Amino acid sequence: MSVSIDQIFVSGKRWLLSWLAGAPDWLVQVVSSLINIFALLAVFLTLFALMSVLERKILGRIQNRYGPNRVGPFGLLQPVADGIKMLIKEDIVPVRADKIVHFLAPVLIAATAILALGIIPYGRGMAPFTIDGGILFFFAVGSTTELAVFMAGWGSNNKFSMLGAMRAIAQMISYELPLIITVLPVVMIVGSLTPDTIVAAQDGYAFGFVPRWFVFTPWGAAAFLLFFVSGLVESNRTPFDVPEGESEIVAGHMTEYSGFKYATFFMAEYIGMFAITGLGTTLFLGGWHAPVGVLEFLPSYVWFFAKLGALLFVYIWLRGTLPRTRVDQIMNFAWKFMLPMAFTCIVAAAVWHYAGRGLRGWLWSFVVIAVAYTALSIFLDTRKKFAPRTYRFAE
Amino acid sequence: MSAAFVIISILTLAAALAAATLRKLMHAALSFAVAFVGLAAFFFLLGAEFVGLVQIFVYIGAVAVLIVFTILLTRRDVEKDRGFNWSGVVVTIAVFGGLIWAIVKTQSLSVSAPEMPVLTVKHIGEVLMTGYVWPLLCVGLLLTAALIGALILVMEEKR
Amino acid sequence: MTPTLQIFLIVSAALFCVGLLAALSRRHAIFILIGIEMMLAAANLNFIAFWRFSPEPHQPTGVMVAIFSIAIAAAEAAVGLALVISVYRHYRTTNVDQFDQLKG
Amino acid sequence: MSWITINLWLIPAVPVAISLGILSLAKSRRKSAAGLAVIGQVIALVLSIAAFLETLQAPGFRAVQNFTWFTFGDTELRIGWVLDPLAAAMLVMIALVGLCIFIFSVGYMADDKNFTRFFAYLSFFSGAMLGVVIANSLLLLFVFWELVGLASYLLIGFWIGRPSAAAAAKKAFITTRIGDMGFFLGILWLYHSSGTLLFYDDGNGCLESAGLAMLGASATFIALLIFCGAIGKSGQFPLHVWLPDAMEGPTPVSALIHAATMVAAGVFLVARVYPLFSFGAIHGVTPSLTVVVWIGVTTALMAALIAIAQADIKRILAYSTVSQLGLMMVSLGVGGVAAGIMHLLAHGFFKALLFLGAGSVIHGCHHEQDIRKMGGLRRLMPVTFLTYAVGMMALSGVPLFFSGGWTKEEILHSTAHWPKSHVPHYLLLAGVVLTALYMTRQIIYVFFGKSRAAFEHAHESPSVMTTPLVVLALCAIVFSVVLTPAWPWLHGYLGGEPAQFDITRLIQPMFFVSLMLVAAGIGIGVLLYHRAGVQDRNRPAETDPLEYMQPGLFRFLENKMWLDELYDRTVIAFAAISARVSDWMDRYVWDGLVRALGSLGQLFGIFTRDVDERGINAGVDETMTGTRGLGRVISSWHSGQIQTYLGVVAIGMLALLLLYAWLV
Repeated sequence: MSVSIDQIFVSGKRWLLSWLAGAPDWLVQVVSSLINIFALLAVFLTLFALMSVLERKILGRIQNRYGPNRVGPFGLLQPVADGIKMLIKEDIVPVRADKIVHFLAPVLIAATAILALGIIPYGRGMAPFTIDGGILFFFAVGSTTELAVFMAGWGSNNKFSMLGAMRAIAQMISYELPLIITVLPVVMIVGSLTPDTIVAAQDGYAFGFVPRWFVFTPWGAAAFLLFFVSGLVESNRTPFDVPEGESEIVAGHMTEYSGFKYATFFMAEYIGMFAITGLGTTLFLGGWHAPVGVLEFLPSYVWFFAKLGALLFVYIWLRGTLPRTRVDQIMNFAWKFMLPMAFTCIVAAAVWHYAGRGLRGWLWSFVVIAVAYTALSIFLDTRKKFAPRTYRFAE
Repeated sequence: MSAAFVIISILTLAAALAAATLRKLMHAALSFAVAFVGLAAFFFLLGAEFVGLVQIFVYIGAVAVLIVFTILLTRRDVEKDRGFNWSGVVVTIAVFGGLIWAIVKTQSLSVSAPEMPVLTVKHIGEVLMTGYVWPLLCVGLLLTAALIGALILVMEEKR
Repeated sequence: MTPTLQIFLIVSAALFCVGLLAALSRRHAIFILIGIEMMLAAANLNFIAFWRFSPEPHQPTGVMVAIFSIAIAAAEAAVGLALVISVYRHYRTTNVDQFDQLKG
Repeated sequence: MSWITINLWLIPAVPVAISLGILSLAKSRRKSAAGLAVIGQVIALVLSIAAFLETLQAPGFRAVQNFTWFTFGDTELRIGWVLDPLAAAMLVMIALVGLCIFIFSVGYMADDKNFTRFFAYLSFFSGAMLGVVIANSLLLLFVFWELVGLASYLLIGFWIGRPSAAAAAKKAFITTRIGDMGFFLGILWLYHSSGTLLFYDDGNGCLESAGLAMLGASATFIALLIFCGAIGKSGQFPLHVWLPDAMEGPTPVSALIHAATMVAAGVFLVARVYPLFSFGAIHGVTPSLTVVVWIGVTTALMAALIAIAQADIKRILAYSTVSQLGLMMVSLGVGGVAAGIMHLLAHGFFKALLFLGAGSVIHGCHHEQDIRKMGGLRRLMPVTFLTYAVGMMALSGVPLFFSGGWTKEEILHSTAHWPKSHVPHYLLLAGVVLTALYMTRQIIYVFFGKSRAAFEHAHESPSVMTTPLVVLALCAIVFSVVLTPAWPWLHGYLGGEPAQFDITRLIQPMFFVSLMLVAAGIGIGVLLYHRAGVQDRNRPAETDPLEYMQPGLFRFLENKMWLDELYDRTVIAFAAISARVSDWMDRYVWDGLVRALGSLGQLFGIFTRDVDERGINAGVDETMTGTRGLGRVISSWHSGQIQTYLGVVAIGMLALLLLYAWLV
């Protein structure tokens, strides 16, 4: 019975496809992918709406006030109202703007964000698209976001936008390295770039009760923390939201956007957030596996979305708690701490593997991580040294 | 395969042509990116998924961004209109003709693709780590050197 | 009709020539870089195509070469753009016609 | 073959490596420099003790490790290292004393600006010295020997600022070089006649029966030549003059190099190649050994006499060192090898102790070295005083508790039974008295009475300096346990036969004799000097009692028997004259020749210049103008237009393409 519930979406899709039995092969393919896409959009747009209102309510709680509570029961219909407002607003395009680029930017950014969702397995056998090397796909698509942001900044010929775009790209590029390098240990240990395989590799329990998720190994834990922080940066969330720091540059690269385009940016940001957290869940938190053996009767996608929700809650929590960091602090942190630690994670994973993936490996890799961490925290000097600019090979 | 091929090739070549001829540098750079997406699509079409992904990853994620950054940093005279060197066009057309002629002339090229097992990333990784490990190391060295060189070239020196 | 090797080669030749065009006939240094990148990419396309159409595609030589050349192209782009920037700082222009003296 | 015997080379290698490390440090890294040096010494000590324990396992233990250094033609040069009781005992002594001295100098050199350099040199020296000890090839030994000489040169001249120091360094270097010349000749001769320089090479070494048999009669001369080296290094009679001057170096250096280890290297050398000396001996007497004995006796007595009349605290010790070395030489010469080495070891401890004590005194008195200005320091620096007293008694050979006493007694024993003559024996007895005498004089001057110059502000040295003193003092006492005739363990260990305990042998006639002699020496000393420095009737305070009694004799001794002056008159004068002669030759004879040749060359030059200008240049100029024109043309192609270049490349590619198409 639980199996049928678990597989309900898969079987539903199969049922839908069974209508065009005998149709040419390409048609079936197109239809099935269309089904996937619709399912994705439906789920995640709802999630986006829900998230936007929940975020506001939770922030409200944290700041000791009620969140939105006027529209609908507990203000749950707030996003609908916002959507309508956005739709009927005038779409302003600056005169000096580069029209085409200005128009294309939100489209591209949304497209990439949604594409990235495609490879995550949401449940047992529920990955919309299974590409060999899906992780690489994720990052390939994710790296396109930078271009979109740049287009936004450049297209709306405005210094605030440009500055915002520059900041965004700078920090995105800097944190893309730790992001990817922290994924490497998992890939190394599993020996595959396919998300399904990675999830499958985290099946089962050590000593019967500790799930074999990678987050429970020292290197995994460290990598997960690094990944999480990088994810925060990639999705421009506090404390790393300098690109759209209202108090400094109006709204960063989104300054000149209004109405539905702005809404698109907004959505794209949230969806990017979902994608990153989903990947994190897949890589480190055991994907759709249940944390405890007895709870396995609950369907897999429930577990996946539970973990996703937990991570998202942490995002909101951080946003409600932490102040904004300075640009140079972000950069220093990326290059002087995150990157070395990420490499250390690789080493630690190798140690864990060659010490036999048991307790011994656990201890040894822990030692590696601890040593590197203490060394960095002792010898690191992240103070900004201000100095006059001079160039060696110019002027 | 053929329909996809036609679409992709048209897209790619059009984008490439735009990249080569557009007046506004930024547009050119963006269409350059598009052209490379098309190229990646070609690679997918030819069953080299990994290369396609790497192509997108490197060119869109890194090179295109670098180019637009450079455009930004050298913006002062980007918008200025500058002449077009027609002799170059002549040479290009000549080379194109020569190439096409050579390709069409050689009969042995008109073969169609043989059946082949899908090329997994795992396989590529194994080959990379066994047969091609020295080239891999050399490329790593080269990239490091390039990184350092580029940094030194544009470095802000602290006094 | 399924595309033969020839057609792929023609496409890549076209791409190559577009790159050559960009490299030869545009004045802006960045265009030259773009052109060179395109030519390299065309070469990659050739490699992949030859690998795919070769009698034994199970040994991925062409793929390897393509991967390496992509890496090298990336390095080349980085250095090239850095050069463009520092040259720009020096001459205050990116018009290649004016980079015609060695003394700086 | 255990680990240590195979890796014996580590013992010298570690300090040398460390010294290089220190040299690479910045001048300001004083702490790390000292720390490194001490650590290196500790490592060396630990390894040495390991080696020592290794040798205990069997009487007459010997482990040899040889390998080929390089090959020229078909002859290959082999070097190696040897571990036997002799080497092991030396290793431990050197490493231990070295460690103490290193620690001491941390305090002594505390406010020197070249601190790091000092420690670099010091550990370099200690490494080289340890190398000398373990070398199993005369060549290797010679190499380390010279390195030791170099280190000593550097350290004597450590305070380059003082001209006297520089002069002393030069003197030491050159004087020892004279001896080393003989040594080197000996090596060559040895290699020529025996074909090997290895000491022990399972039967074929130059010290083993087969090798010796090859030498035959030449053994004597070889031995004497090698002995020249020993004379130079350990300041024996004709070449002893450098050692007292070497006291210009910092006191720890004097303690380590010029008292404990390097100067003993000569004795060690003789002991090492003893088979060469004793080859073909008729009951224990060979010509070479006889020479050794007489030189030793002369040195011992002469130095002891000079020591009486010296006023510089360190010079006194230096001369006593010389005389003790002479004593050891005698002991070796008369066949008491074990006795000589035992005295060498014991002397290493207590002489280092004395020097360090002197150093501490000098440090306390702000670098005053004249004993006549000191006095009454007993109360001001008690620790130094006690340890110094221990050293003094050990040196002057007070029996029963102090190592020096036993070894000296042993030596006297062996001299007593020398068949050739008894003169050396009696002279040595006189030497013992003199030793006790001058030590008493010194200690009374320095520590007793009331202080003469204003040294109320003299202070006890910091513990970093006093601790080594205490350690060495304990060594000087405890060491005697293994020396007593009742249980001559060390004797047996060196000689290679087990020692059995027998209390009856403790007390022997020689014991009383030496007791009396020492008592006599000290008594005379007290009598003479108890009022020294005090205003006596019609004797001014600063004049020495002996000087008051025997001015001429005192003058004679005080000026080191005019030996330096003698050398100045003879050797150096000769050198100077020959230099002047050759200078004249050079100036007037050779120079003239050269000038003549030069003018010839000038003439030729003038001729060729004409040829050049008229003939060749014109042609060359033509060519050049042609080339320049061509260059102008070609350089106009290099417009610096990237796109032009690219276009040309493209055209070239097109051409190749067409060529291909045409060929296919």
